[in-house]
Amino acid sequence: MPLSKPQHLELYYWMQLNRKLEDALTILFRQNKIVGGLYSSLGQEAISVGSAYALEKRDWMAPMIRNVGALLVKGFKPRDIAMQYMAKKGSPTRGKDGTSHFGDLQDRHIVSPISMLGDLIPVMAGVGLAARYLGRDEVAMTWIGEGGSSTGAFHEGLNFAAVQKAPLVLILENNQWAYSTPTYLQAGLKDFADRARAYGIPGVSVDGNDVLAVYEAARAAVERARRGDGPTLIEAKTFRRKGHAQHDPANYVPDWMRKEWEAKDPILRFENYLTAKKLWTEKEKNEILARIDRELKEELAAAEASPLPRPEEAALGVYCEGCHEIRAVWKRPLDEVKPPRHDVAQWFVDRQPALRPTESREAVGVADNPGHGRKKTRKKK
Amino acid sequence: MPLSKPQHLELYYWMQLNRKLEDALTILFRQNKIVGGLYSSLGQEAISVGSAYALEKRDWMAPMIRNVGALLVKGFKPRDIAMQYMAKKGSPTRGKDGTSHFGDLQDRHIVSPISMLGDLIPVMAGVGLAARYLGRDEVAMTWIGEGGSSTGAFHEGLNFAAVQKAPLVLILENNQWAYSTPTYLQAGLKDFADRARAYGIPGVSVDGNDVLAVYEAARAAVERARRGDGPTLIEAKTFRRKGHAQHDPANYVPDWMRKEWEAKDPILRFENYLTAKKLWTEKEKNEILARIDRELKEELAAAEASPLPRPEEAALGVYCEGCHEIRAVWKRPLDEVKPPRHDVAQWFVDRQPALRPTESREAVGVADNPGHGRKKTRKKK
Amino acid sequence: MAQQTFLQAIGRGLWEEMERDPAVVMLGEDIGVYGGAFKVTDGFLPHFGRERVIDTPISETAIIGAAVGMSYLGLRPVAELQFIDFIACCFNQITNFVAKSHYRWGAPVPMVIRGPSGGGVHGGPFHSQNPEMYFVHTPGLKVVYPSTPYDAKGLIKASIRDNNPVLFFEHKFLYRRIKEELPEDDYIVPLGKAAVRREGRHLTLVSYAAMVHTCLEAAEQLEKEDGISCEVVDLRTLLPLDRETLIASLKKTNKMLVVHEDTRTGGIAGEIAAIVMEEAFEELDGPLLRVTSLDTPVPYSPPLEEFFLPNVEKVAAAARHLAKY
Amino acid sequence: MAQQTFLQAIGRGLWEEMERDPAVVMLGEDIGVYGGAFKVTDGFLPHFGRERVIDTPISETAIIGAAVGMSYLGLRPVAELQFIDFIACCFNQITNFVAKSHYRWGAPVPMVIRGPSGGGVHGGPFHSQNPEMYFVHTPGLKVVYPSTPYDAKGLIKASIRDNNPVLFFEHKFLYRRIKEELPEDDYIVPLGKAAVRREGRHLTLVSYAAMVHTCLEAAEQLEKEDGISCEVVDLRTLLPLDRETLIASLKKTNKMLVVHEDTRTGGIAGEIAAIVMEEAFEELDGPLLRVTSLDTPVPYSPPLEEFFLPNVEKVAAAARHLAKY
Ligand SMILES: Cc1ncc(C[n+]2csc(CCOP(=O)(O)OP(=O)(O)O)c2C)c(N)n1
Ligand SMILES: Cc1ncc(C[n+]2csc(CCOP(=O)(O)OP(=O)(O)O)c2C)c(N)n1
Ligand SMILES: [Mg+2]
Ligand SMILES: [Mg+2]
Repeated sequence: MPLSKPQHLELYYWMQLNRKLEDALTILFRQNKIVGGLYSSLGQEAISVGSAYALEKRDWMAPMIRNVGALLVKGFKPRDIAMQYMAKKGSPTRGKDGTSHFGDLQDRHIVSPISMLGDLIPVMAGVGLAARYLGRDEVAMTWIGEGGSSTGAFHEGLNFAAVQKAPLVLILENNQWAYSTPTYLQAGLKDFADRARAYGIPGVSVDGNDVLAVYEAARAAVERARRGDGPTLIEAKTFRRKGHAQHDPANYVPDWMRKEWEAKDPILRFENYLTAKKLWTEKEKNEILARIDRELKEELAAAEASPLPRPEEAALGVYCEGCHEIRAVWKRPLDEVKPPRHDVAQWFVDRQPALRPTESREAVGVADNPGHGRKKTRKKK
Repeated sequence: MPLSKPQHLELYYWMQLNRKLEDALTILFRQNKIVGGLYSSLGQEAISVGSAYALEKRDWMAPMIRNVGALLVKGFKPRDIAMQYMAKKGSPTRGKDGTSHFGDLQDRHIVSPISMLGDLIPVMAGVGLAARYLGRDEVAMTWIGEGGSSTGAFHEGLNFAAVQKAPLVLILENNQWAYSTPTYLQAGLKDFADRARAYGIPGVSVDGNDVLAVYEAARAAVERARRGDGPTLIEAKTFRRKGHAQHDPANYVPDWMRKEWEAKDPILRFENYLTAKKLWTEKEKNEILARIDRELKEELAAAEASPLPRPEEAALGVYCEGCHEIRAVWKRPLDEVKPPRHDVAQWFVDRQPALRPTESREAVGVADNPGHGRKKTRKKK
Repeated sequence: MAQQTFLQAIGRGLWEEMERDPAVVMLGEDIGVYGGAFKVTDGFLPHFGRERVIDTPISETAIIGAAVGMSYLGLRPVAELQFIDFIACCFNQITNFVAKSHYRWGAPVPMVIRGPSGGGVHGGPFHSQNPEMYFVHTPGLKVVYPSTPYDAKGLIKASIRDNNPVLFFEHKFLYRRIKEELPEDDYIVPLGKAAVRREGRHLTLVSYAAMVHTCLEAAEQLEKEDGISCEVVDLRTLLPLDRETLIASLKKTNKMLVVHEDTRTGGIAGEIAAIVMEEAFEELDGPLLRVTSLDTPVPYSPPLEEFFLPNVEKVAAAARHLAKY
Repeated sequence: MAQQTFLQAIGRGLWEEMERDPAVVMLGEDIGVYGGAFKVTDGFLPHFGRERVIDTPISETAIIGAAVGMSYLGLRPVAELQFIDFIACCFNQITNFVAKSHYRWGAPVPMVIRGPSGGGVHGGPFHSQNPEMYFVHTPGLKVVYPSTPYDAKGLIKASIRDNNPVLFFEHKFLYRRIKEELPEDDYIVPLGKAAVRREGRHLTLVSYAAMVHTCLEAAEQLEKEDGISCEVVDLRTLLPLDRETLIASLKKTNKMLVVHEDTRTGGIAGEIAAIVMEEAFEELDGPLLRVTSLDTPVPYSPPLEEFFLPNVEKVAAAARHLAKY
């Protein structure tokens, strides 16, 4: 069903919160209150917000460094993000790590990324497969840059997810730059959605500066995944308006390009849309903006108030000494998985066109593939 | 130009030599004269021979474990392969490594593989790029199984080769099994040639049991690479007639499948073709077979005669103590690379449709991409 | 109960844990229908079903990555590497994602990574490696490398029940060469505890995995031929190391010889030397010495590999030298 | 000539080698137009051209693999890893393809792998690592980790001219913090030779990279405040290790303290302890001790990272303890 008016205003709220939080972080950076580098998603807010908004509360996500918006939509507070960047004791990682490198397995169902690009993709495939095995119809979503799509982990992860039909949605943010590297030195592709063709899964390209377009594509992919039809790759075309990080003036980016894309600002566009479609009044808009200012003031004050961690904490937590036990939560009768399963240890080759001699070319992709296992397996569609 | 009659007979000779050598190795294996496992390319001879036959002497190749035929075509002798398997002192690696894990940088232009699947692809991309830089119009060829195409190295290597337009030809031998794993658990693909679509390079599927089809596809790809138009992925569809290695009875392979593929035996098919097309006489055929028997007797005798290496050699050769200096051989005037080059350190964005705002969708692949560098760059085709 | 090989003991341990806890799942290349390259998981697929015994593509990084994700939902995945040598292909996932997860954000990764390791079977440079030290040097992991069927079964079970990522190395030379009668009951062998395999008075031989048997043989010989009484300590777990047992034995014999099949430079003998210096320097009546493989790749040809590996003669010679000291 | 920073010295060394030999080429992420994340190769693209300064996709395995292939045709590629932490992503290519190439089939791989390493700059767990021991434990590689601009320039040049694969670690804490006047001439610093940075009588501090400066500071303090005279040995090359210099210094001071920024367990201090035991046990008037980072990932927050790292106080304290011994 289409989004309601309040939902439209929520999308706007999240995008603005994303942007204004990053504006505030930039000020903190100039005040040397931020430890290490500061990354910006200026101009890419529609992607983080639109895609994360397509998830249910029970669904899983793993953010990349520019997915501040997704972290907010999925329930982290601006103070959490600010404290991460300021390496405070109160941060979700207690100062052990920074930026978007944090998560929450218990409530928000968020997995922490690491710096190495691509690694999250097989991990989130595993999250999705575990949910399926536990009988939970939960979907896993993560993001990757067009640059990160050159990594081996991207390939192994997405290929594995496709074969296993894992409930995974992968948003490829093509912001046209990987640090200083333009797309044509990253891949010989016009549309990075074509990466999907190597795996026999759908790959779609959307306007990443149109929050509704992103939401709709993500929503469809999430539903597809929940149905059990496997992963989708969504390329969201956009542009990185700041440097790779604060230290980078990005002189390698031509001015005309910056200008053209500033004109396509996703928040401006959505504001015009809301006004044109009469989905809000000036008053409502100002209320949202006022609310954001109010909230951010509080949040940042709380973040600044948090002390730095005590030095000795550095020595703690390398191992889990029964400290934090994650238990498997089943949503299916355990009898369904109780051995013996009597799976037949042989391929259903007679039902494997993929295994027929190759000149009879009616081989099929995994999607309609009965696979091996119990005699009565899923019907071909 | 089409192959001459003698060339047809050469192809036949190589395929038969490949098979009969492996038959002989199987006997040695039963006699416990082989160290470790023995791998077979029974039924896949047309791929190794047809593709390697498309290379010039100056071209480069790196074999995989089932590419005995390619090693023979490119100039190694049956004794070399036999001594590798028997771990003899006279083997190309002096017993340090086995199977097809050997090469020859000086004369035959063959790079040794390692066991880790996929690793050769970036390596051979580098070989091709080095040749181009040195002004040598040499092409690099290597092979990978459909299983190996799931590795991260495959992705990183082929993507890099595509971006750099490296003179690389990659033959993907889809023999439908990766050890015990069928294709549908390896990728959700009907044609593994589709892996190429992720890189914007041509991907073609050919009947891997038709030596002429393989040769023609390989030849075209080699010429394309030599022209400077970049890599090609060729999927050769075939079937692994024996187990993964000698120890594996491959009970997981259905009988009907084995039977159907035995009927498609590449050597038998080529014999019928040669006879039907009157490209040989019974006499010529028998001469070839006799020659092979004669040669193999000699070759294997020589291999068996070689002693095992002296134990102390184990300690030698970890480092190159000026022992073996490979020098760069230039085929272009050094002035062409002499600094200063005055390359402009900025992308030719105005000539980078790939970098235009994305709704103007006329982005292009690397092939027509001027890239960055000197003001006067390659014209767009 | 009948005698069980090292390989069967590991298989039984995995089987019992999967019977006990539906959260235990497996993934790896050819582990299901084929039962694994060495048949460790033979028969698992029909019994436990394809949801729990997952045949993967040739993608070590995906195998480890997926296992991490599964562990985040409370499963206890056991990932098989067809040969441990291929662990190099998922090194990043293991050392950066797995090992640092709990420290960085408190997310435990209860998973086991296991695979056939070690040489002596003429597997050549890529099917014979001992990569354990790469992981002993990586905080956040635990590293286990057993030497007997009893330990192998008890340690694989303990590894699966541990809340931390455990690398479980299985020496393929032992797979079918050693047998042992195993108790019927559901026993485990705790991680982090070494075992004294043989009591002795003159010097301590410290080792693990296949080399423990080499040390025991050497000890026999030394006792008989030279009247040298060797204590043999089997480390069993390499990370965390059981310092207590090491130091206790040194205090008794005052001489220590470390034997490992891993290559020499950067092998665990060095770490033990440093620990001994820190904790028991005064106890040393002679230098801590080491017998190890050569600092080379593992050569393929039998005479080369024999020269490369430690053996009873090399251990005995070093022990005699040290005993005289 | 003006003073040059550590970073400039490396850049100059690379520049001169590329000027000298057209077989030297470079590849890495953002090294060309951008000049590298730390600007080490700033200005190289316009001067040497895009054929020799190759901007790659984000594909460490492809970078190393391609470099290997190039080296097989007689080129001398220098591969940059944007941060050395990402070396985990090409671990397989380096340890299995590169390191074993010459031993297996006599194919030398004259290449250099370089990148910003080490902590102290609040880079967090993935931009601060010291992975050197993984490679010191891999036969077939050489490992260099300089501490001064002079050495950095001389060693990068020697590394490029070496016929073996060399891992060249650049401590990013030193990049812009230390300056030095460098000679005009084309000098190199040979691999495999340590340097005595400071003569001393009572004990030897052994270190490398950034910690050498920590040791020198500690030595000053110890001299002044405690009258303890420390010799400071800078290893410079970790593989092969310069045993001669180590043993010579030990024979002089009879006490040794190893300081490394790398984590403790499996760090190089252990290897040095084993070497000392083997070669100079009788020379020890006290245990070889070590001051190292904690056995944890590198934490992000400044107070945590300071607690994690060795520093002058920790070194001085250990030295005093050892001096008293
Ligand atoms: C495996 C790996 N190699 C290199 C890096 C260093 N690095 C961090 S971000 C980045 C560029 C990423 O570009 P892209 O994936 O397009 O994401 P974007 O920054 O544009 O959002 C690079 C090279 C890394 N994090 N991981
Ligand atoms: C990275 C890596 N993982 C696992 C293996 C173990 N292994 C060797 S061959 C093989 C199957 C290869 O199948 P495929 O690529 O289709 O080649 P084929 O054997 O069919 O010729 C496997 C899994 C390996 N060599 N490398
Ligand atoms: Mg990008
Ligand atoms: Mg295959």
